[in-house]
Amino acid sequence: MAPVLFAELVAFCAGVLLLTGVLIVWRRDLRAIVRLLAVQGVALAFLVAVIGVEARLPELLAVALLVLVLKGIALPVLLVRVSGPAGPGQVETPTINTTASLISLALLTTLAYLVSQPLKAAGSGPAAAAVPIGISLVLFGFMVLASRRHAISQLVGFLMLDNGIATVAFLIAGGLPLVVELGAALDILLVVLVLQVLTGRIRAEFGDIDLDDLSELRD
Amino acid sequence: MNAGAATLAAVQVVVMVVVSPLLVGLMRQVRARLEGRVGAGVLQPWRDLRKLAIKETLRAAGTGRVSAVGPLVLVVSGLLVCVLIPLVGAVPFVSLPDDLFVVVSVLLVGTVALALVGLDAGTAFGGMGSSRHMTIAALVEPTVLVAVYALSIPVGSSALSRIVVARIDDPASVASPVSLLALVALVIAVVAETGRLPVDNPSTHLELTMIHEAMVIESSGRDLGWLELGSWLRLGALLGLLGSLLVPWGVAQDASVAAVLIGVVTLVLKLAALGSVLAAAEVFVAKLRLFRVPELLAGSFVLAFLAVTASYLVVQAG
Amino acid sequence: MRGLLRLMRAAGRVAEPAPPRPEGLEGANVALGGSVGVRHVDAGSCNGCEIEVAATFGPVYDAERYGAKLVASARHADVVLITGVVTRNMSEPLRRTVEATPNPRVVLAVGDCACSCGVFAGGIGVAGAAHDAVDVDLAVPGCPPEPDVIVEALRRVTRR
Amino acid sequence: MTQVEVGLWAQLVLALATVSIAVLARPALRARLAGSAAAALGVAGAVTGVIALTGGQGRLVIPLALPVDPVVLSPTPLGGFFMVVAGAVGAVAAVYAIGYVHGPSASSTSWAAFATFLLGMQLVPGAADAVSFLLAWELMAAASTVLVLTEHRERIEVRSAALWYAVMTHLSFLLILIGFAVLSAAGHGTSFAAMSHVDPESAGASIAFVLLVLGFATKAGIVPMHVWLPRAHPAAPSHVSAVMSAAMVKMGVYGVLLVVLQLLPAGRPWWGLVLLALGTVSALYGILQASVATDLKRLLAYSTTENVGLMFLAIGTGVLLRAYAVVGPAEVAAGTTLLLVASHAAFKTTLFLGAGSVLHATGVRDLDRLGGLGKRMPTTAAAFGIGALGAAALPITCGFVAEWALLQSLIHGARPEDRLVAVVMPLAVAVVALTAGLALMTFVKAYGIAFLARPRGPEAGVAHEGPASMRVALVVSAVVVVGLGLLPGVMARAVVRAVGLGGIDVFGVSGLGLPGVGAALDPVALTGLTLLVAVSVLVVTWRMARRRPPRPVELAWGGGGVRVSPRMQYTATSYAEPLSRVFDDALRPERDLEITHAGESRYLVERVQFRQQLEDVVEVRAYAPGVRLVDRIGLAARRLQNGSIHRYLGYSFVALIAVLIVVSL
Repeated sequence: MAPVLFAELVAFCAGVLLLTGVLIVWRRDLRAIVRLLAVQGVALAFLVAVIGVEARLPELLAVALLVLVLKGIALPVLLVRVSGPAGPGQVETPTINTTASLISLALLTTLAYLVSQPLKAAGSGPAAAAVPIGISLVLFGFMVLASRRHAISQLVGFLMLDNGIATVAFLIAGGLPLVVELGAALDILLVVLVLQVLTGRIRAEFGDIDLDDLSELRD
Repeated sequence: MNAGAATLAAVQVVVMVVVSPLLVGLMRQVRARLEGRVGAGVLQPWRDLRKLAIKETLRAAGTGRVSAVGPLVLVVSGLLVCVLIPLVGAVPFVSLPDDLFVVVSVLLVGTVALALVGLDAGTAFGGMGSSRHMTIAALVEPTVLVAVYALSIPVGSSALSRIVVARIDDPASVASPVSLLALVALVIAVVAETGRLPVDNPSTHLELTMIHEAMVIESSGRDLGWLELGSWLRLGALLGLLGSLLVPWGVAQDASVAAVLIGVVTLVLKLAALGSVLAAAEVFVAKLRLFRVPELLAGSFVLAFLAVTASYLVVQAG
Repeated sequence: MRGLLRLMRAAGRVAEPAPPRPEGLEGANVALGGSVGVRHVDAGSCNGCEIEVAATFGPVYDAERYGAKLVASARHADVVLITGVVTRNMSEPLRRTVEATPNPRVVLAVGDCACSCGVFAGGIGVAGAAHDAVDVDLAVPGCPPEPDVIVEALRRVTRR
Repeated sequence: MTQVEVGLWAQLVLALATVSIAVLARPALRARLAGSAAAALGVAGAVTGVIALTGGQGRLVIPLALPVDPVVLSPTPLGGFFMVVAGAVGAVAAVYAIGYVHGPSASSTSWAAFATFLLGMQLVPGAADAVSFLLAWELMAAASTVLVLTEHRERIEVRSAALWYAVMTHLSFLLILIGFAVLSAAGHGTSFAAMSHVDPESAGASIAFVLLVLGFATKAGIVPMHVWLPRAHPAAPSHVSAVMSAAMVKMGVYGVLLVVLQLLPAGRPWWGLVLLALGTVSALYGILQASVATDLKRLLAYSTTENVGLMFLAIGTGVLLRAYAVVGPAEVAAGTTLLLVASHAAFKTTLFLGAGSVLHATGVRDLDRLGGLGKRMPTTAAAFGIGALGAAALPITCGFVAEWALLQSLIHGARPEDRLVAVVMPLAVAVVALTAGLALMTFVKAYGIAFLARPRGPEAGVAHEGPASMRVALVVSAVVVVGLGLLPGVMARAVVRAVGLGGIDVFGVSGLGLPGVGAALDPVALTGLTLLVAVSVLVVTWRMARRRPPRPVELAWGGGGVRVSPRMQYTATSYAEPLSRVFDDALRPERDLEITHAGESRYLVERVQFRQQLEDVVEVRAYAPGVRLVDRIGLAARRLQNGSIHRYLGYSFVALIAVLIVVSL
């Protein structure tokens, strides 16, 4: 694959990842967020595939397929089912208002750029240049996790965090060894299942799955 | 050496036992004459003692052995102080230096005995007198120790006899600011310790103002006799100490008959002079409120402390 | 200070010359030998006698010169000097005070009230005269008695 | 195996024996068996101490399973002196405990803890290096905490007292640990020998000195770290508080002496001043609080603070004078510390055992409800009286000899050429004098109110003397108080060998001579003179008593009042009231007066209620704010954790960013 094409494809995928990250933070509607997460999963899979082709590593293509199936399709479907019969129609009121969170996104991205110098030195070529995007995805995921009230959006934040880590891994070292990748995937699956039980229990208790009700549980 | 000290000690005890009641008699007589009264005569204390000897001794049910033993301890401590303090002669026992702290401790044994007799009576007056007496004794002790400490610095030893002998050899030190400050502090301390006027009024009848009298209120007959004699001995000994420090000449430095005779005569004269001056001063002074007494004692302590620091300046300059 | 000194020198001796010595009271007090502690008990007096007793121990009559002395506690006393009629409340304390005085002791009743109830005879609060409560050795009549009569009674006890 | 090693082994075996007896023996026999075994342990300790004191060498290495190096025991003469003191006190207290223990204090745990406690106090002076010293120190602390807790089920305040005690003891352990660490770092080795090569002028030495002195001062109960002492002593059973006050507190003094004499001998002048300052403040403050205390054991505990203050004052004088090359009085001052240690151990044991038997007989510690025990408990009254004489430093007791020596060293220590010493010495004399005066007042009050006149409460009326073992222990300790007072020569020899300096030796038959200062004291001669003088008085009194025997009378003279009831007598509070008024600003008594008027008129009073509360000013001013501050920090910390997930996630988010920033720097 021509290096220029490779660079452009990598940049394109990174751009899509970053865009979906920003949109997830921006949007309030849960259904839209889950769809954006699915898009992010597909973009990640495509990125992995591109790297696999560039580095001529067949197993990377297998991993890309795994990522596509897991993050592109399986998890979003699970999320939709988890959000219950009413469907993820509710609107989320995050703890930080939208403008403040967008501005903090900008700050986090600059921070990601500043911080990723040592990581960039580890990688080489255009892939390494996209590492800050991965890190900013991680920071976005964390912010969503910390600032959203709704169980589902917290889950989305957690998954975005995981996507960010996977992106960085793939960009630098051509992907994690398969075993680690599988392990990480299983963990995420477990987390989702636990959260599914948790949200079911919260709904039975409080009627809706707003995590702030949990704070009444202290003495 | 001890033989000389023994004779001097014996002489001192005999003289003080005879003289101290007369001293008190003289003080009452001086005071009476200044108040225009005729007064009961100098021998009245001896008549009191003789009467108390034949009077009946009553022991209340609540009191224990302390009411009987206490007066004896007070008299014995009074006699011991008369032995230890250089009154007639300044020749100490070899094995028993009349050290400042030993003398003060023997005095304090008497104070404690008197306080316990007061407490054992089991009445409100006894407890009140004993509590006030011990409070004042506790506050007086720093003054006494620091004052005699100031006098001991030029001499280099805290044995009273060596201080007196050193003052005889060096008359200038008697008039030095150090000894004047120390002696004024010592006078206030002696007045407080023996319960004379500014601190305690010996001839009061109002129980609530008493300190010394309140402790002996329950004792009668023989006990009261010993308590009175013990207190008079302490007063005589302390005034004798003041006399020996203020006017050291005449204190015998060896046990020869002539020196002892001179010693006895000068002692009696000194006691008479000091006693009448004290009695005369008492006429002009009213009793201090009990909680103003600590201020007086604090003042006397500051004088003693200044004496110590002054003695350094003098020694430096000298 | 200077004023007091001048006053002392001007006053000089205030006490009057001592009258001749009366003959002593017989009985156990012979051994007192010129030293007598007087414990004054006001058993219900109108204070007339108190003023005279105070004058007795004052500078002019000066009972101290004969060896008498006011003392605070009955334990130290040889003479219990009772003034005033014995009221109901004071009869028990009076009896206790005389009993608390060690022997040999003399009970001296001063004033008509103490000797024979005087003007208060028959009063509702009155328990009687001194001799009804305790046995009286010496009595000094008069309402109030002159200080020199009290001094003369005291001298019979001190024998000086 | 030298004699010292045999002695040490004997102690270890006896301790194990006592513990096993305590656990296995039937309750009826336990007290007697465990008590005698503990007494044997004490005696063994004392004997080993004597051998070590008289120059016996010995080194015992006990390998421990822990990866830390083994416990090394080789007592120096100084250590030997303290082993004698701790052993003797332990033995007397064990004998006393046989008769005294009842209820929880007779349980197997408390006997086992008592044995470990005695063993710990023997190992501390015997330790030869920092590690074994700290192990023994912790053993002693742990055992004594258990003992303080014995009666926690019966009285609630015992728990808070034990808490205070445990916290303060381990605060002192921490300070000592750091101090030894600094020293061993400077001296390149944890053994005391290695540490003694540290140059005293270096900064490390000064830091270590301050840490070690603060640590040992906390254990010794020096103001302002004394707060646990008046709480722990009333809480612990009497035989334990006797051992704690007479022996355990001395381990703090031993520590300071160890630092000043062995580890950093040529100290700097300001070291002496620090010790002097601590000593004077503790002596004055301790005796002031003791003079107004009404709880008998609290009074004795504060008097321990005073005596330890005097010991620190003596050590401080020694260091200060040696720093200014005034050798004579400096040696006397160092020797005087050990005289004070021995005399305080003797009379404080007597006093605490006496207080214990009063508590055993009446169940009451409050002086205001005692009284008239002299006739009902003659042995305790006599022993407590002798102990009180010792504490008040009156003649023919060991307290008098020690205080006399202290004053001699202070009086002769003043050298005009140095301005600082010239001012400090007279101040020290004044403080010692005022302390002696107040001690006099305190013990006249303690003895007079508890044992004389009439019982003020119902419990004191039915008091009776304790069992034989308590009386034996009381008599033995009282005899020691008078014995050491009459024959101080015995102590002089031991002190000279323990301190390794001159300054004190035997004078005449058994008197105490201070050649360095040119003073001497022979109590036997003083007693002889007293008897000679007293003979004439006794003969006169005997003749008069025969002619006119005293007549018993039913009522005391209370101003002719009809009912002279025991409640009209002076109590401990009223006895100390003038003092609390004189030292008002130091004691800060809280007084409140409630007058309820009858009806509306201001002049008719229905009821007047006066309440006086004497708090420990140091505790109220320093510790209470400290505890409140810690509470506030605790509350603030609780707000951090308020159950909101977002807040927790926010913390980790901030942490992640911080890490990233730091990594990139």
